[in-house]
Amino acid sequence: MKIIGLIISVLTGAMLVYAAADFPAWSDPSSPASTYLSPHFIEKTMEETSVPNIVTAVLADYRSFDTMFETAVIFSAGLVCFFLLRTTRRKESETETTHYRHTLTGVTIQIKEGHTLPPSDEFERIDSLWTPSGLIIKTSCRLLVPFIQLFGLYVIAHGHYSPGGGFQGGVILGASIIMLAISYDLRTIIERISEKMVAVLCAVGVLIFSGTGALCLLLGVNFLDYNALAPILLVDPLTARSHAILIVEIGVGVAVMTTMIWLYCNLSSAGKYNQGL
Amino acid sequence: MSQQYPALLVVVPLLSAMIISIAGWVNKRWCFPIAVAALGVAACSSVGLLLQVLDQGKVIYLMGGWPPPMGIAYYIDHLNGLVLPVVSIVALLNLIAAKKSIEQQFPDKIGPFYSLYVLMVAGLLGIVATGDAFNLYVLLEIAALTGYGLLAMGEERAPLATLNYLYMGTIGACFYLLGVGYLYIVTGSLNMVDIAGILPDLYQSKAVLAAFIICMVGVWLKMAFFPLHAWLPNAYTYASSAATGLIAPLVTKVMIYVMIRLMLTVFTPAFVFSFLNVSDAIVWLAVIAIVTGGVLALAERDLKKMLAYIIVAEVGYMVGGAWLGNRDGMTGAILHIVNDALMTLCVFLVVGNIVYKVKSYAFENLQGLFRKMPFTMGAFVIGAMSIIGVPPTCGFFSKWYLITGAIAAGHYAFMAALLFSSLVSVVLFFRVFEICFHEPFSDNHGHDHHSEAMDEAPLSMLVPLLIVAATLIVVGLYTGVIVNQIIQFAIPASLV
Amino acid sequence: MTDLVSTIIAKYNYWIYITLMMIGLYAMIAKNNLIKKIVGMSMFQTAIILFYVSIGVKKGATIPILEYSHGHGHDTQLVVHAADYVNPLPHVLMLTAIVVGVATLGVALALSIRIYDRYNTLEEDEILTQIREEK
Amino acid sequence: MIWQLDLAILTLVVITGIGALMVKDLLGAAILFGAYSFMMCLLWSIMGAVDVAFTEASVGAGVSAVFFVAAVFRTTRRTKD
Amino acid sequence: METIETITSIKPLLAVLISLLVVPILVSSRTPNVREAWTFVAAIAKFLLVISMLPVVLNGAEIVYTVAEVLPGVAIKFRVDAFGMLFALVSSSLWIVTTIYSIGYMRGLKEHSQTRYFCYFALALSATIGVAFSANLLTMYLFYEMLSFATYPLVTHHQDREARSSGRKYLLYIVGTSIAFVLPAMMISYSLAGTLEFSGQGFLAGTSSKEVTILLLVLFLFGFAKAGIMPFHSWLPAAMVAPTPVSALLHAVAVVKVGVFSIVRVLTGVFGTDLLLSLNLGTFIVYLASFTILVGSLIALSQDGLKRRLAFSTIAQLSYIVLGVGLLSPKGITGGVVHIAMHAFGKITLFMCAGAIFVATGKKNISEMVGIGRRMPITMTAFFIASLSIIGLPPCGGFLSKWYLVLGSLEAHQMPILFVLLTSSLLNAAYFMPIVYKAFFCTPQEAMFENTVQEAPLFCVVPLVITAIISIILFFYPQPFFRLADIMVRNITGM
Repeated sequence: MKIIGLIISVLTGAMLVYAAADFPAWSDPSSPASTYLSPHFIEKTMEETSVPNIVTAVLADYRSFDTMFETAVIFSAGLVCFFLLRTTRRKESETETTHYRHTLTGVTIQIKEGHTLPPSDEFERIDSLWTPSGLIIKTSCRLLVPFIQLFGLYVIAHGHYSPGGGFQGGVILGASIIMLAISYDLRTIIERISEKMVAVLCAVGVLIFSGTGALCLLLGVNFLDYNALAPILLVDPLTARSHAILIVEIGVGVAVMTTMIWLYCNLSSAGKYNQGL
Repeated sequence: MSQQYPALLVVVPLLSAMIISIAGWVNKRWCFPIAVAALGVAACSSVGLLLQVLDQGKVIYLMGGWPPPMGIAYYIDHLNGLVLPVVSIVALLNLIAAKKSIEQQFPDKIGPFYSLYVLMVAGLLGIVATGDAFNLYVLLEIAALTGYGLLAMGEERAPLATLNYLYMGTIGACFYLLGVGYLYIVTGSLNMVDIAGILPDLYQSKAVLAAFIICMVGVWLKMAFFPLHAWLPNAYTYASSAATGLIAPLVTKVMIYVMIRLMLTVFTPAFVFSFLNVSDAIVWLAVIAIVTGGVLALAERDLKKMLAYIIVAEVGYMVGGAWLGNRDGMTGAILHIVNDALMTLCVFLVVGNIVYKVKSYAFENLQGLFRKMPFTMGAFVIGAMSIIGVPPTCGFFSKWYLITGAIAAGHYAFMAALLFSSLVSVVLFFRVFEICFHEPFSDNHGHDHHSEAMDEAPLSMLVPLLIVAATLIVVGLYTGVIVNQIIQFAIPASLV
Repeated sequence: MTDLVSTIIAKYNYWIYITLMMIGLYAMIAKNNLIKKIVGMSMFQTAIILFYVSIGVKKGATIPILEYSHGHGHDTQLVVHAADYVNPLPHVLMLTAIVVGVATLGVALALSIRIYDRYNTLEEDEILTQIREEK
Repeated sequence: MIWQLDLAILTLVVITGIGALMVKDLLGAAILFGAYSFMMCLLWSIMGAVDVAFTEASVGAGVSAVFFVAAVFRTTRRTKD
Repeated sequence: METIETITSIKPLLAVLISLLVVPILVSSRTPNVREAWTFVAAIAKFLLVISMLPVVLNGAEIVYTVAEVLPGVAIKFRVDAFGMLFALVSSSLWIVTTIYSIGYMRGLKEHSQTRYFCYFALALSATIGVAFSANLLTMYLFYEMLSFATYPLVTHHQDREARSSGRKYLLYIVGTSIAFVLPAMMISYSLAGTLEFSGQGFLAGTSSKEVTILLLVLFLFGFAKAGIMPFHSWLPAAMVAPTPVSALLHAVAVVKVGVFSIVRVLTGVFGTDLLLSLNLGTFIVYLASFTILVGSLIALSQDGLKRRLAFSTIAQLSYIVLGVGLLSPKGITGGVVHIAMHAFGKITLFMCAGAIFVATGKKNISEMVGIGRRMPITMTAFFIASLSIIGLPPCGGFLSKWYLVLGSLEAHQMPILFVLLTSSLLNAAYFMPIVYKAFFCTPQEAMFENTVQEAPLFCVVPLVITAIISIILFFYPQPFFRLADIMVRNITGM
């Protein structure tokens, strides 16, 4: 297998090297890629969409159809992970053992299934494999998370003017929650954001995007032609484009954030949702 | 609304996939009706599109109102006008047929399953409809990802088989993406028609050649063309029957469509057949694919894997036909996309019914099925006849065009391979029929034979199956119409 | 000789991308461990992203954000020269490709967890031996 | 753009990439892969692709690495190659 | 050459479909009586439809109906001409007889799955009529294949190991040859001529080189393996595991005759007599057929199983037809074509006799049938008449066709053929007459049966009596068949 792999990759590489000889020189301003389509985008974006970040404009307007499916790809990844991993029923052989720690002494005890711990404030439930107890980590994460989330919101909202947008912002928001899940434990997160909410929000995010497009369609123009939204948003058509881009970016953000959480929950608990990383 | 068909085609399934996903958390009973409605709308709009294409030629739809090459446009011509209804109708029929087995197999994951299913159909329809090379990649990935999910939920070995498929599929898609990148670097455009307009000046460029080769290899990987077919049989065999019913008929066929689209529209026949001189080699590969597929199928002792290897052989038919470099061969390849999708659906629905009732598809468990499930087996016979290529089932007519193409191109090995494959199919299917018909043996000269009563699959599985079986014959009889009214216009006049 | 060197230097981004791609491809085919294969797959994808980003580079150009139109008054007199900004289109495409990459990664990892649950190993040869023994 | 820096990072990308594949511990591979992604992200930001770099920083170096670690945690660190 | 008047009518399609239409009724009917009544109705309706077209054809006109144009220049199309009419007449009339016989036989033996049996019987008849009325090679191929598959469940009716292996052999030969030989030959012809429509003078003339023509001829001759030309004959004895009515109709009439019918059609309609004459290919066909005739007859001599002996006799007799057409002389073609009818009536009688014996006594082998004439005099008398017809002795129909074959070989100046015909007639006599002799004239000690008359059920006996009588009648009134053959010969020779 190693030899076959070597041969195939060398062959591919050789062909690519051979073809690269015909490429325009690197960073050549007069290459076809830089002279054919991109000038239009660079020069007309402001006029046509009033969004200074060309990447955002192209992403969410000129090629918004791509981006819509990109969001759908992310959604389907979350859904596939859920579909593959999530187990609601346990195998017969497995009995669940829950672990508790006595907060004062640090003694850990196991409780077999069927038994219960007498109600007491002195015990906290912990994971069997991983017992995060670092006070420093917990506290600093707790302090950091609001700022990270604020930054994430900024990235989404400010995507028109600076690098970033729904996708990056969504990942940051998702990462903040994942960070919380790592520093505390998975249960804490699931108590705050239920699985159902994550799953529904994920679909809602994509729905916001495609729904915006479908709304244009209902208003009598082509799919995703944001101009038609002007009467609804109460602005002129050009600004409507800019606003609509914000709307879809929010949709992307919601979808991506929740998918990241969903993926993490499923992967780190192998679909059992009892204990995570 | 009629000018919005191209958008409805893709958007309605996409939106409903989300709604189904939400409905799955609220009330599972809503999922199936929404899915059927969504695919119904898609099927209606695809048929509407076909009628529009027949009426006015090409239909162009600008996504977001941006004119190409700035924005993404959907181009519907006779080629994808023909393939779209096939994809949507096959998906719809399988969805209806699969309802019971989905409920049987994934009782607590109905929502995600339908959602993935509909999303995958949206992806496949998008691949066929799009006129943008990069958009095709995105849709390819959406169809692939959802496909992995659907395929991996099956028997114990399904995840491993699917992971292998995932590796291969990712390499394939990445190769395609790389090829598009090569095209972009030399042309600066992503729109297929636009690229085709720029390319003729660049035929000498090594980058264009490399782009073509990389794209083709990528697409071949995804369609499981001969040396790259290893992932297919396992992935299809161990999956649930609801998933294979969708994926086996459509994915390879859609990839063949992509190949033909690249050959005809993007690179144009002038480049593919006249400038490059590789047709012969690829037809030979197709010959090997057909023969290997047949021989490997002979070695299998279970129905689903046997059919999976037949798909490998069928892919050889279509690739070979498309690469013969003449009109008849191309006609045969395009016609076979339609026919093969239908007949693969037919046989896989049969497998679905058998699995639903017998819980197995190994040969030794198929005994006495003719008595037990006469209608299912009747449809199986028709499907088998079509794969063998017996008139008036549709399989014969595409084979006819492929063979005429082979004769016209003087490629007698390809013709021999097609005939060989027909003969092998006879052996393959009659081996199954013998088991279903004769066994279990009784010594009393067959007099007290098969006392078991009839035990057919439920109506909701049977009716779609019978519709498909009837369609095989109807399509066969209307071959003349399909070829003269549609396929003839799908092939550029430059290809003689 | 100088010719060769200048060619190499002029396109070294391309050479690096090809190298990375070869490494990724080799890992996907030859590695035995499923997770290693997934790492290879991700490298393969990023290599292609590198290629695309390299297409977009333009000498003497800056990032594709029109800086002097900050705020909401779109000044109509504003003239933008295409040569001043790098090509934004590959960036857009690659945003999508990255997303696809992470989605594939998630699915692949989910599959490998399923496989580990079943066979208790991630080595392909060990899994295949187990399958053969079961038969 | 400083080409020396560019070259140095490109080399680092290759080194971390090979390292991620060579190391005999999957957790190490996951972390090295994160480093690889981060190098990639630097490279792209040098090339002016800020949005792509931003995304890669958050996805490749961030979330992907976490996913890898999560998966390794759920399976095993052991690897033969 | 005179132009042939054509009439468009849906009747040929109806004649084909009528038996398909009754299949759902057969499946859904619960009681055997209703089921058999419907089969009977279908058989008669089919026969009447065929008969209703007879006057038109006798007037020299043709009936044409196009179903669908499936390929450029090729349609699924029916055309009723004299030759097809002759064949349709024979097979549809014999279906009625066989239906009666089937009822008697199947009930007599209490066979299982009778509904399936009647359904596939009807399907097979559809296909046979379809072949008879097809206007082009594609349509013919369609129905030819349909017949192959429709008869498979009939051949393997018993569903035991023997049936399975015979069925395998049957399919291997029949479907294998048709896909491996006929299909490519058809494709090559199509790519050469651009059409597949049968025409009086053939459509290949002037389009192909000599080598290609020879190749095509060989492919077609061996491709239609149903005709049992050696070496592709051994499916026929194997298929004798089927219930006797199946053997009777399908292996003495429908299947094998479809094979020779197809060969004759292709020789006249695709190649055309002129092309074959100009390349002197007739001789090749004739010698091939002669070989099959002699070898088939010799093997028949050594068979003990009655049905197997009849099977080899069939193989030999079929080649008479091919031989007749291969002579390429008007008289020879007439003889060959009429032999389709004459042999059909004779052979079906023989098979039905074999079946009747099996139903009444359970005996299959000739060596066990000594003295059976005393027990089943009617059956054995019919057997005697039919064997006279096959041997070619007056006063039976077989004499006339053989006479024309002799005339034809004289006309074509093929003296060796005369010798072949003579020898084979002697061989025919040698393998039939001992049976009859042993049946009637044996010493009481030798007799294996008690000396009481005990015939098979009435349903079994009546049909074979009818066909035996028809064999005799055909000697005196052969006009319809000869007129049809004449029209056909006029068409193909242009005279």
